[in-house]
Amino acid sequence: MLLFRYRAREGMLAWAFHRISGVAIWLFVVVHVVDIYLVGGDPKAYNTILQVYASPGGRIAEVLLGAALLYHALNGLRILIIDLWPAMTVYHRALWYASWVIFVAVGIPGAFIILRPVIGPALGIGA
Amino acid sequence: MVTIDPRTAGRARPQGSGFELFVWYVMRITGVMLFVLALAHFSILHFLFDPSQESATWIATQRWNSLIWRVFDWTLLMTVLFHSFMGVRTVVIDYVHGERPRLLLMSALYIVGLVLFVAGTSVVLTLPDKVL
Amino acid sequence: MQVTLRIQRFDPEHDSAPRWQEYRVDADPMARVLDLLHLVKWEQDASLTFRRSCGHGICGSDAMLINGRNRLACKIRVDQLGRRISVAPLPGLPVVKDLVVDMDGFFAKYRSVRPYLINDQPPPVRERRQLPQERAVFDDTTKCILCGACTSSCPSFWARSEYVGPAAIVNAHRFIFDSRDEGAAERLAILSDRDGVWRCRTIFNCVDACPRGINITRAILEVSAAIVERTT
Amino acid sequence: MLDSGPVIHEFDAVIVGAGGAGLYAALELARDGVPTAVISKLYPTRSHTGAAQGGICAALGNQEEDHWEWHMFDTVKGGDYLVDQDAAEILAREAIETVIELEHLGLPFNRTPDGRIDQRRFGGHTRNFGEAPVRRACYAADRTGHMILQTLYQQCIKHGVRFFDEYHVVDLLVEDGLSRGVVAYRLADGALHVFRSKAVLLATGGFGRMFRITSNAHTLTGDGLALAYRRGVPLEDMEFYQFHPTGLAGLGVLLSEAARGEGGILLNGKGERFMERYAPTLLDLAPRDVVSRAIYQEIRAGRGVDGKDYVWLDVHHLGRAVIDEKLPDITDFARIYQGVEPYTQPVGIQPTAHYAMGGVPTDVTARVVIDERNTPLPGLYAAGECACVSVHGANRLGTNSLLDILVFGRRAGRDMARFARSTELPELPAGDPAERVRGELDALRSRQEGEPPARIRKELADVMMDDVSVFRTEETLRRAQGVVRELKERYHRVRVQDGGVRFNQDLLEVREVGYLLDIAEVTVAAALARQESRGAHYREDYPARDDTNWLKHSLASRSDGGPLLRYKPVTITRFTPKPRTY
Ligand SMILES: Cc1cc2nc3c(=O)[nH]c(=O)nc-3n(C[C@H](O)[C@H](O)[C@H](O)COP(=O)(O)OP(=O)(O)OC[C@H]3O[C@@H](n4cnc5c(N)ncnc54)[C@H](O)[C@@H]3O)c2cc1C
Ligand code: HEM
Ligand code: SF4
Ligand code: F3S
Ligand code: FES
Repeated sequence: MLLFRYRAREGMLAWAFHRISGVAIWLFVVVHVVDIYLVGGDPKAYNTILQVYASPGGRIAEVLLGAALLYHALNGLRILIIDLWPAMTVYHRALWYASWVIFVAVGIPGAFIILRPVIGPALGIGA
Repeated sequence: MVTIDPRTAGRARPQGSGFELFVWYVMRITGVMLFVLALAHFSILHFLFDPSQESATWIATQRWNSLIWRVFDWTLLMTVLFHSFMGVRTVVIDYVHGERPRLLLMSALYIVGLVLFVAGTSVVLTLPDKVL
Repeated sequence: MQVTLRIQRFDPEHDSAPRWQEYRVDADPMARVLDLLHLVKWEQDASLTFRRSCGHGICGSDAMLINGRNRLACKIRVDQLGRRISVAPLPGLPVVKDLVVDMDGFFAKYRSVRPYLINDQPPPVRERRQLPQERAVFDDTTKCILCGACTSSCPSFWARSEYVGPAAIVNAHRFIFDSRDEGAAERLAILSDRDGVWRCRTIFNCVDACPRGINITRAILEVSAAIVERTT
Repeated sequence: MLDSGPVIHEFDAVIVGAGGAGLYAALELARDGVPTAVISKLYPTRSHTGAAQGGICAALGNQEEDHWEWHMFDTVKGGDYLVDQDAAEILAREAIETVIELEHLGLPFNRTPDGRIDQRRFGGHTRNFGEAPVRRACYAADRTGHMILQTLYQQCIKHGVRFFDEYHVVDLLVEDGLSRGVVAYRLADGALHVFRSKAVLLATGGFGRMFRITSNAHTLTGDGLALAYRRGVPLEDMEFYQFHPTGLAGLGVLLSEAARGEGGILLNGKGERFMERYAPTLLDLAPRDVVSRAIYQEIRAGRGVDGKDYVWLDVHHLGRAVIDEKLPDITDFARIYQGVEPYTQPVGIQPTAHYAMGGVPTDVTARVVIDERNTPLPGLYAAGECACVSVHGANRLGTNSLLDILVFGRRAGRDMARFARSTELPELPAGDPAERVRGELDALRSRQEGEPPARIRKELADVMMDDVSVFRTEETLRRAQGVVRELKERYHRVRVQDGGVRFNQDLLEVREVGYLLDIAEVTVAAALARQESRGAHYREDYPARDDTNWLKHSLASRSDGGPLLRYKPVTITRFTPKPRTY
């Protein structure tokens, strides 16, 4: 497949991640609307699902979801900036790196908060 | 010798319906909205609260007891549905070739979108009364 | 220095699929890939087929996939690539033979955007006036040599070959923003169709590939903006 | 394979070559409603017209007073008075309307602050018959030729011209003194196509590939000249070939005159500013032929860089601002092709084979003429670098070639339209019109043993560069004559390695070597005969210009014993020959 034969640079990676994260979040949204529907239809089942969210595996999945959302949101913003202001095309790489800086700055603490119940005891911080 | 009308040399003029422009535009508007709504939603449910504290009752009594939050979540739902389904539509146009498979997939996509729209809306509208 | 050149070969009369062939050549580090191809063709294997003409980056004949990126063979040196160099035809276009691809579709898309001045007013006796700042608006897009490096590097184009592609949009831009031209509405209508500008996902492969240094994405976005402005 | 019969097309006009000359003619015909085909061995936008940077001259007077008479004078003097002055007058007069029309067609010229076409200075163009430099060159950044080529191609698309891209014309159909069409080989599938046509225009460009170091494209192999020559048309003034002083060492890629115009200087291997010795007043800005000769003398005296065959062009003292703004192409080329940084380092340069003043003889309506009395060959036209009108005489001025291809390309188109309306479609020669070329191509293809063509091509380029370039003597020319004859002999045993039919470039390249050999032979013969020095033709054994015996054009026709030389007078109307000093 051509996508793998071409040596990607920043712009292409940014797009590939954007697309992958977009589709991943979409899949989650589909599931999520269904589970919200259960709140009304079958609250018990819903509560069980919430258990899954709260489990260690669920928390890791949430971190991944959050990462996808955060990346997609930041890069989406980058695309919007470039769209609205075509002169910014010159700085598209810088903007991408900037979005990674924010991603790390926000994402690491965020992941920590979500994972605290899982990794907290191991680190001795408590849940 | 065929005479060629200079103005049509090359590709015939395609019929732009304006739909693509509409999608492009709304993708961007919903994108901005989602930047606020989706990130806020995620932060509230994961950073302010934690799934371990949440339950169906909690949602019905705490979160959706005020109109503001219902409006918020309903807006989020609409925005995300439009944005993500139109996003996936782009992906389908890109990778699914052939008229029939594409038509099938697109129809499925739109139907699922519609179902989710109805389901989601009904939950947001009716949920608190049901649970209480 | 010794260079290993891997070339994707395809002989339509004998091969059912492209195959890779390796050649060892003794090359000056300052030599260009085009020189290496000539070395192979003139000294080892005369059947190796590729297009080239000017030899210095102005005719657009020899765009190809070199070490995984689209470039002009006459504009990239051995010392920029290393001892192992792979050369393949432009991706996403039908291969005719070896490194030669079928460019007819590419040119048809170029023609589809009305790439010529449209102005039905009778011209004045002398030149039409155009201020330097009016000309500056489309200066960048007049540089295009129609090499195809951009369009064939674009993942949107690979995914959907109906996409009109960056090169055609660049050439539409060149006229849409020319103060002497009156065909902008017509071109914008063409470009706002499903396979027009909206297929661009701002991937920037085109900009990285363009041997003329054209800011293609910017041109595309300016065209999108013009469509938005006109319709809303 | 090649056995199926040829495909036959019928057009009122057929144009061979899609450079500036061919496209302007095609546009003129299409606007006139004449069914026209353009056949080109390259996609039109790949033509070498696109490589021209400097500009195109016309006495518009947008920047300062200027008159077409001044332009005409400069052209005549620049050509060392071998110019046909009736043609030069047309060139200088029609330059103005041609450039204005280009603007109307959409060409994005650089502009003056009030929006008119901007003009700048260029070597050899002067005010008031040689008084001082004048701003006459119209330009579009450093890509004037590119913009001309694009604009004309775009207009041809607009007007529905039929293009046959990647078709090599391999034969002209001339019978009983009448042009009847051409035979072309379609690269994609190896099929032969016969184009039956009332009028045929040759616009195939130059043949710099005859020399080792050249600014010309790999595909400039003199096809049009050789094909006409093989069909009995003489070639005019072939001894005049221009070498541009500043080609990138080893490659020949052109560095524009602007480098020296802005103050760049030439240095030899010892770091001496050698032009002080050759042209004490004009120094590095002396005319192209003078500077090229000076560089060659330094090299021959062992003062090239490291004793090699190149010298330095130094611009570093101009400062980054000037270099960036005024000389972008030079910095670009030097960085890419030599890995040199012109801000701080000198660039290696050597004279590079650049432009053919000679070619297929034509009259001022671009009709091909076949003898001293200018008898036309009905239906056959030539324009552009492959033609010789002659507006360049013994040496072309910068910017005059783009002008030539357009003015006479346009005239060709007009006269072809007139001719096409006045005549019937000619009969094709009886039998299979493609038979002759088919035989030649099949012979090449079927030969199992033989020498690879690359070697012959290389030896030809070497001998032409070493013995028939800037300096010539009886001795070097005789030597070259021997070598070319031997190469022609060997060419009969050359072998094509690629036996396929689809996109068989190998086959066509072998054919191109054959064209080069034919015209190299003519060049050498004409140079050997001309016992004087004039413009680009410099004979060390006859260093002076000799108007008494040699103020005449040479015409070389093909014969079994080699080229046969005849001469025709130069047309002189306004300016009588004077010594050429600057
Ligand atoms: C680097 C460079 C810079 C220059 N700068 C300037 C300048 O600043 N100003 C100026 O006035 N002049 C300049 N010149 C000279 C000028 O550009 C050329 O002389 C001129 O462009 C020639 O145009 P043409 O139309 O005759 O041929 P070309 O543009 O060379 O076109 C030849 C055409 O013939 C076709 N062809 C050839 N053989 C065949 C065949 N067998 N069958 C079918 N088709 C064939 C080719 O495909 C091509 O389309 C420059 C030249 C060079 C090399
Ligand atoms: C949070 C803020 C978000 C922003 C700012 C944003 C922005 C964008 C933008 C600008 C695009 C268009 C990209 C392009 O045209 O190249 C896009 C595409 C897309 N978005 Fe979002 N988005 C956000 C959230 C989401 C969410 C929550 C989802 C999923 C539920 C999503 C799914 C998609 C998909 C599937 C695409 C199509 C991807 C593609 O075409 O490559 N987005 N987004
Ligand atoms: S825009 Fe650049 S890459 Fe694309 S065809 Fe033109 S010159 Fe080539
Ligand atoms: S690579 Fe393709 S997606 Fe747009 S920015 Fe360039 S055209
Ligand atoms: S050969 Fe002309 S661009 Fe490379």
